[in-house]
Amino acid sequence: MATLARPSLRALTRIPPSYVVFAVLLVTLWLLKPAMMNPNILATFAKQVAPLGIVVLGQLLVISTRSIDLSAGGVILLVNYLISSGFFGAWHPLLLVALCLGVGLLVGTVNGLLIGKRRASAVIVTLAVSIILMGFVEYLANGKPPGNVPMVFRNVYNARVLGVPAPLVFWFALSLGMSVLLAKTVFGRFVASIGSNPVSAHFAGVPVERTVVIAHVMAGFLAAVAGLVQTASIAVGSVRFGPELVMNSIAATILGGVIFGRGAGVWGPFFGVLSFALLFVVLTTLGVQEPGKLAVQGLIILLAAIFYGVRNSTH
Amino acid sequence: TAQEVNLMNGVTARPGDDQMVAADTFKKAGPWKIGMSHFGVNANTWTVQMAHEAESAAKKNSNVGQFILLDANLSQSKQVADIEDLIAQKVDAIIVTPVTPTSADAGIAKAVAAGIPVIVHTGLTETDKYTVDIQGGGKHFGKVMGDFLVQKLGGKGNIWVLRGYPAHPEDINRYAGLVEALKGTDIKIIAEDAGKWQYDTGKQVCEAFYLNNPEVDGIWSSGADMSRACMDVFTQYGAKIPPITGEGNNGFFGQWIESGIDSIAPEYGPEQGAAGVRAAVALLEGKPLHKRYVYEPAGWDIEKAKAAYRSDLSANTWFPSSLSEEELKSFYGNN
Amino acid sequence: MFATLTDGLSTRYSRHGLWILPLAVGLVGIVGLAATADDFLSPQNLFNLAAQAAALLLVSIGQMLVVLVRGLDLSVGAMVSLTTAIVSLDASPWATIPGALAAAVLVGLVNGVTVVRLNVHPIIATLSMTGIIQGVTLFIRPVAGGTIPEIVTTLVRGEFLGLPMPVFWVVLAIALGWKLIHGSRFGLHLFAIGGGDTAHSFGIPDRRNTVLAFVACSVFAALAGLFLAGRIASGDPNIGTQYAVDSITAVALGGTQLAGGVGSLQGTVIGTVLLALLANGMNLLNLSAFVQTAVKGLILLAVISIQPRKSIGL
Amino acid sequence: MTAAPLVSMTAISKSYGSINALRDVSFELRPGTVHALMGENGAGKSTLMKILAGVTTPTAGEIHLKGAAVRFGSPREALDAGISTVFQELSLLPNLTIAENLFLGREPRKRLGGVDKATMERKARETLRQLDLDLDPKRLVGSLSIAERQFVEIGRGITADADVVILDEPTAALNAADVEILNRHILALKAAGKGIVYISHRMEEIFRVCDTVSVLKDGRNVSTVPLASVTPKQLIALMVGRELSELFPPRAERQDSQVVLSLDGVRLTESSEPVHLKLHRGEIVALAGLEGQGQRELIRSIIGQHHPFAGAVEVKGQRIDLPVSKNSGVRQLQSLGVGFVPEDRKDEGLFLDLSVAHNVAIGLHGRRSASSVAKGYRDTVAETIRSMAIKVASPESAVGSLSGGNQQKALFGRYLALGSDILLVEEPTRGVDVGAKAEMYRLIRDFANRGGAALVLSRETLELIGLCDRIYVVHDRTIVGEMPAAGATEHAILEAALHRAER
Ligand SMILES: Nc1ncnc2c1ncn2[C@@H]1O[C@H](COP(=O)(O)OP(=O)(O)OP(=O)(O)O)[C@@H](O)[C@H]1O
Ligand SMILES: Nc1ncnc2c1ncn2[C@@H]1O[C@H](COP(=O)(O)OP(=O)(O)OP(=O)(O)O)[C@@H](O)[C@H]1O
Ligand SMILES: [Mg+2]
Ligand SMILES: [Mg+2]
Repeated sequence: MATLARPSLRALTRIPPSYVVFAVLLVTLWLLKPAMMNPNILATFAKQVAPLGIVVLGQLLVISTRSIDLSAGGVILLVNYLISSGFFGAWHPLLLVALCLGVGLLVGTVNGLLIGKRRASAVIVTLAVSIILMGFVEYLANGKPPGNVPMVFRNVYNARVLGVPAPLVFWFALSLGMSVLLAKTVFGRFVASIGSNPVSAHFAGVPVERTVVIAHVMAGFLAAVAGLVQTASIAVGSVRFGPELVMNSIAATILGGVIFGRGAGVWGPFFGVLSFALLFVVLTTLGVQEPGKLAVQGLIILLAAIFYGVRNSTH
Repeated sequence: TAQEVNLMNGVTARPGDDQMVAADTFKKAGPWKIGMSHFGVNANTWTVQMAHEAESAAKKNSNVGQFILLDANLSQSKQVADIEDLIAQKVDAIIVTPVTPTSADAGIAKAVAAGIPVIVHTGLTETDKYTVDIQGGGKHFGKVMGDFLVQKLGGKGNIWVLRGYPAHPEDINRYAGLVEALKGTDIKIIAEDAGKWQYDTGKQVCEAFYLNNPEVDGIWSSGADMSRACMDVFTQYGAKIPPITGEGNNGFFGQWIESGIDSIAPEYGPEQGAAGVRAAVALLEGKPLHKRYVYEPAGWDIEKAKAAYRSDLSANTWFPSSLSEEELKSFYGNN
Repeated sequence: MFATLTDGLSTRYSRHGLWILPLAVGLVGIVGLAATADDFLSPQNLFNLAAQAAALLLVSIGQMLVVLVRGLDLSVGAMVSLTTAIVSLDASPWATIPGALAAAVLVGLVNGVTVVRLNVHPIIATLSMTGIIQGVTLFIRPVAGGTIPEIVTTLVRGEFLGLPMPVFWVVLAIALGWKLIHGSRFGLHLFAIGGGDTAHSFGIPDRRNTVLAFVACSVFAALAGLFLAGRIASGDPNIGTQYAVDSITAVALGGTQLAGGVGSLQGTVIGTVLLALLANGMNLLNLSAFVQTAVKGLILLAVISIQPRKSIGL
Repeated sequence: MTAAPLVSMTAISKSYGSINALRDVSFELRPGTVHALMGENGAGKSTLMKILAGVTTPTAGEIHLKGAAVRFGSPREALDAGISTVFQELSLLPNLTIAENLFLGREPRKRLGGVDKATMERKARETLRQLDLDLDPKRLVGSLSIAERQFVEIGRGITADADVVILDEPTAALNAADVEILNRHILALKAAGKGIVYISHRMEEIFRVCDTVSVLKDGRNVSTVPLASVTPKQLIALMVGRELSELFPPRAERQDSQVVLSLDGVRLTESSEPVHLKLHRGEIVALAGLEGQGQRELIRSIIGQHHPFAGAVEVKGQRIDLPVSKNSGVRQLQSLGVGFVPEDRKDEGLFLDLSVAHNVAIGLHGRRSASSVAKGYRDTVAETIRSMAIKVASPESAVGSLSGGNQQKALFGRYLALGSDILLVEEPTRGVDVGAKAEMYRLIRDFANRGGAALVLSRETLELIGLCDRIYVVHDRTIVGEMPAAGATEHAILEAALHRAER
C-alpha cells in the first residue's frame, strides 16, 4: 500500500494494459519461435492490422469525449464498394479517394450532429448509420455487385518506404498526428476537458457540442481512410463486413487505457492493436483452432483487464 | 421417365432413388406468386449472384406474377420467421436455401401442411418433408479438391488447409470430403485454420503459415477468395506457388490462367438459384419431377477455365451462370 | 416547437425514459400495416409476430436489468448460442436444461464479479466473455444440429388453451420482467444504483445487486436460447450472434438510457415489438430484400433521434 | 450532562495511504445533546462521522454504542444499530422520487415482497409536512432545487427513528429561513433524548443550537468544550491555530461611475415584473433575498443557462438581447470579459481528475481556435497559484486532491488568469472553512479594487452584507429593493423582501 504512493510506482500503475499484453506476447513468441522475432516478419503481421489501427484512432477520440462510434464497418464497406464497383471507373484514382474521404466526412458529420446537437444515443445512432450504409451497399450491389479494385491501390499498398511497408508507415504517421493533435492543440485540451466533466467544460467556455461533432467527423474520416487501406489490401470488392473490426476497435481502445471520459492517449490503443496482431500470430503458431482462438483471446483480454482493474482500484 | 425436366446442366436425379412428384399435383393457373427464403443474400458475392440468378429466372417466365425474395441474413431465427411470413402471404410455392440443416425444417413442414410445394437447394436439411430437393453437396466439392491434391502429390506430402466460416455446414461438409479423399494416403495436414472464405482473413492465415514454415507441397482452400489471397502471399515472397485448389470464379480464373499453376476448380454454380425457380415453375405447370436431385459435376481444369474466363467481367463473377449476356454485362461489366 | 415538446416530455418521463414516442411510432406502424398489408391482422400473423419477438424480448429484458445499473452485456448472444448447444447434447433434458441454466448463472457471476469487484469496464468484461463462451460453444457443437428434447419443442411449438405456446412465453417474460423491474425492491434498487454513486450509503448492497443483475441477464438469455432451441429444433453455435446488438437496440429504442438509472419495462417491450414489426412488416409489404436493411437503419435512426437526452453520450 | 454516553469513540485513527486523516481521536456523544464538530476543511470531521456511520472502517480505535463495542461494515449495519446520517455530499438519487429517496433501503413492503408505494408516499407526505415543505412525494428529486434536496436529505436523516443523528454540513445549501426550520427539528430531536452530531462552518448556527463543541485540527482532537464557555473568536482561534484579524476586507473608498454590466427589463417569466440592474466598475453587488426567489435564474439568464421571457443585457456598452444561446452563451459572454463561477464547483466547475494547471488554463484555451497550438501558459498558471496562495504541491497535481477552499480558489483563478473584468459568482464560499472564507473575500475585493466588478449571490446574507458594496433584494423574480451594504442588516433585507410581498 505505502509503496504505491511513491510517484514512480504510481506512474507504473497508469501504464495501459496493452503495453503489458504486448510485452508478454512478444516474449511468448520469442520463446516459442525465435525465428519469427525478425523485424520483417513482425512488420508483415503489423501490416495486417493497419486498417484496425486507423479505425482505433477515431474510436479513441470519440471515446475520450464520452461517445462511441459503431459506424466504421458501414463506412469501410461503402468505401470498398465505391472503389470496386466500377461505377466511377473513368475517374482518376485521386478523385475516387477524395470521394471516399468525402463520404467518411459526411457520415461523421451526420453522426456528430445527431449525437452532439440532437443528443441522441451514440450507440444507436452510429449503429443505425452503419446499418443504413450496409443496406445502401446491398441495394447498390443488387444493381451492380462489387468487382475489381484498380491496380494502383494494390501497388500503393504493397509499396515500401525505406524498407518499411507503406501501410505501416501511414498508420504510424496518422497515429503521430493524432497524438500531436491531442497533446499539443487547443482541440486536445477541449477533448480532455469534456472527457473529465462535460458540464464543467461547458461552464468553462469549452465549445462542447462543436468538439463532439468534430470528434465524430474525424472518426468518420478515419474510418474512410481505414476503408481505403482495407480495400487496397483485399484488392477485390465485398458485400459484407464482419462486426469484429468495430468490436475489436473498442476493445483495443479500452485495452489501451482509454475509457469513456478518461485517457486520450494514442500509444496505449496503438499497442492494443499490435497486441491483437501478435495474439493472432502466437495462436496460429501454436496451431490453436478457431474455438480455442476465440476462447484464449477472450481470456487474455479479460485477464489483462482484470490485472489492470485490480491494480487501479487498490490505490 | 419420358420427358425429364432439365433443371440445370449437371443436375441429375439421385441415383437409386425413384420417388417422384406426380404430374399435376401442384398444377395451377398463373400468374403465380413464388416466394424464396434465401439464407443470406449478402453473405458474399456468390450468394448475391445466386439471388440474381433466381430473380432472373423468375422474370424470364411470364407466368410468374410475383417473386418474393426474403433474406434471412444468416440468421436461423430470421429464416423461421421469413418462411412463416411467406406462408401468411399464401404464396404458391416456396424455395428455401437453409441457413443450417435444421433451420428450415419447421417452416417446411408448415408450408407443406398448408399445401404449398417446397423446393430446397444450396444447403442440406434434416427433414424430408420437402417436395423437391436439389443438393450440390459440399462433401463432393471438398472431395474433388482432395482427390486433385492426392493425385498431384502422388499420395504423399504435407498440405495446408484453409477452411471457411467456423461451424458453417458447408465448411464442415467440404472438410469431410477432404478427409475422405485423404483416407489411406500419406498426405499430412500440417497447418489448418479458418480463413472464413474471406480474402483478408485468408491472407492473414496464409501469411502466418508461410512465415512459420514455407515448406508445403499443396494447399486445400475451401473458397476462391482465400485461394487468391494465398497465391498473393507466395507471389509477394517471390516463392513458387504449390498446387492449390480454386473455384469457379472469374477472378481466380484470371490469376490461374496468368500464372499457369497447378489447380482445379470444383464446380458449384450460382445457377442453382435459377434451378430452384425452374423446379417451382415445373411443379406449378403440373410437370412431374423427381423428389431428389444431385448436383455433383466433375472439377474444371484449366482448359475449361480458359473457355469460360471473361476478361471483360469483374473478379466477382461466378460460373456456371444462366444470366443473360445483357445481365452479365450490366452486373459485372468493367465500365 | 418540436424541441420544446420533446424537452417537456423528457422532464415528464425522466425516470422511465421517453417510451411514449416509440409507442406512437409503433402504433402508426401498426395502423399503416393493417391498412396496406391484408394479412397483417390475421391471427396467424399475430401469432407469428409473438413467436418472432419472444426470444428478443427475453434477452432485452435481461439486458435492461444490466443497463439500469450502468452496465452492458455483450455476451448475451453467445449465451443464447451456448444454451442451444447444451440442450442439443445427446443427454437427458433433466440434465441439460438445469445445466444450461447453471452455465448462465456462472457466466453472469463471472461477468458481474469482473465488473464490480475487479473493476473492469463492462464492455471489455463481456466482450472477452463472448469470445470465451463462443469458443466453448463451438467446441461442444462445432456445427448446427443435434436433437432438442421433446419437452422443449412441445413448450415452444405446441398449443395450450387453443393458443400457440409462444404467446405464453411472451406473457411470462413480461410478467417476470415487470415483477423484477417495477414490482420489487430489487428493481427499485437497480434504479437507485444506476442513478448515482451514492446508493451504497443508503444501505443498499450495490455490488451484490449489480452482480445479480448480470446473473439475471444471463439467465434471461439462457431462457431465450431454450426458446430458440425449441423453435428451430436444433443447437446452433452461431444463432445468438445478432442478439447482443439487437437487445441493446431494443432497450435503447424503448427510451432506456445506456448511462443507467432511466428506463421502463414497457419501453423495452415497445422497442422489441418495434424491431419485430419492422422485420415482419417489411416482409408483408414485399419490400425487396436489397432495401430492407437500409430501411431498418433509417427507421432506427428516426426513432432514436426523436428521443434526445439531457447530456451527450452513450 | 451526567448521562452515560450514547456513543463513545476512543483512539480512532484513519489513514488513506500516506495521509493520516485522523490520529488518535476520541469523541463522546451524550443523549439529549447537540454536539458540534468544527475544524478547517480537511480537518477530519467527515471522516470521523463516516466511520461512525459505517461508510469507512477505522485503521485503529474502538467504537462503543450504548456501552457495547460495535464495528460497522456498511451503512446498513450502522442504520440498523440506530445511527442515521445526513451526508455532506448530497447523496440523493435524482432519478428516484422524493418518497423513494426518503425510504430507500428500508422500504415498506407488501405481502408479496413488492414495495408498498401507497404507504411509502403517505409517510413521505407526513415527513414533508413536518418540514414545512409543500412538495409532492411523487416528484423526482432531480427536478428539485438544491435547497429542497437538502431538506429531503435532512428529512431522511431525522425520520429514521435512530438514536444518533449525524448532520454533516446540512445547511451549506440553505438560507436563513430554512435554517430556522431545521433548528426547530434539531431541538425536537434533542428533546426526544437523541444524540445529534452537527457539523457546520457557520458560527451563528453552532452557537444557536449546539451544547458542546469538539474542534478537530489536522486529524487531531484539539479540544472539547461546552459552547457556553467559549466565544466565537476563541473558537476560530482553536480551529485555525491563530487569531483571525478580520473576516471581511475593507470596502473600497471610491467608486467608478462607469456601468460595466446592466440588466434591462429582464422578465424571467411572462408574468413577472421586469428587472433593471446596474453593476459599476470596481463594485461588488449582491443579489439577496429568500432562497429560490429568482436570484439564480437572473444570473444564469445572462449566460444562457436560463431562458427568460424577455429583456436584454448590456456589457460594457454592447447590448445583447435575451435569451442568449444556451449552447454558446457562456463562450459569448466570456469573450466579453464576463466570467461565471458556478455554485457547484465539483459538478459544474472543476475537472477533478485533471491538473490544477489545466483547470486554470482552460479558460485561456477556450478563447482560441480549436486548431491552434495549445500554449503552455506556465507563467500565468504559476502566477495565479502564487498570487492566490493555492496550496498545491505542483501545478500538475489533480485539482481533486486539493481541499475545498483551495479548489474554490483554483476555480476563481481560472477567470483571473483569463483577465475577466466582470464576475458572476454563485455562492463564493459554499462548504469552505473560515480561514479559506476570509481569503476568498480578500480575493474578490482585490479583484474589484483592480477595476473588476462582481455580481454575487449567496444564501448567507451576512456574507453578502460583509463582502458587498451594494445589495439588490430579489423577491418573486424581480428586484424589490436596493440598499448600500454598509449598514444593511439581515432584518432590513428580509423586511424589504416581505414588505413587497404583502402588497
Ligand atoms: N477517500 C479519501 N481518500 C484519501 N484521503 C481522504 C479521503 N477522504 C478523506 N481523506 C483525507 O482525510 C482528511 C480529512 O477529510 P475530511 O473529509 O474528514 O475533512 P472535513 O473535516 O470533513 O473537511 P470539510 O470541512 O471540508 O468537510 C482530508 O484532508 C484528506 O486528506
Ligand atoms: N479519493 C481521494 N483520494 C485522495 N484524497 C482524497 C480523495 N477524496 C478526498 N480526498 C481528500 O479529501 C480532502 C477533502 O475532501 P472533501 O471531499 O471532504 O473536500 P472538502 O475539502 O471537504 O471540500 P468540501 O467541503 O467542499 O466538501 C482533500 O484534501 C483530498 O485530498
Ligand atoms: Mg469536505
Ligand atoms: Mg466534511
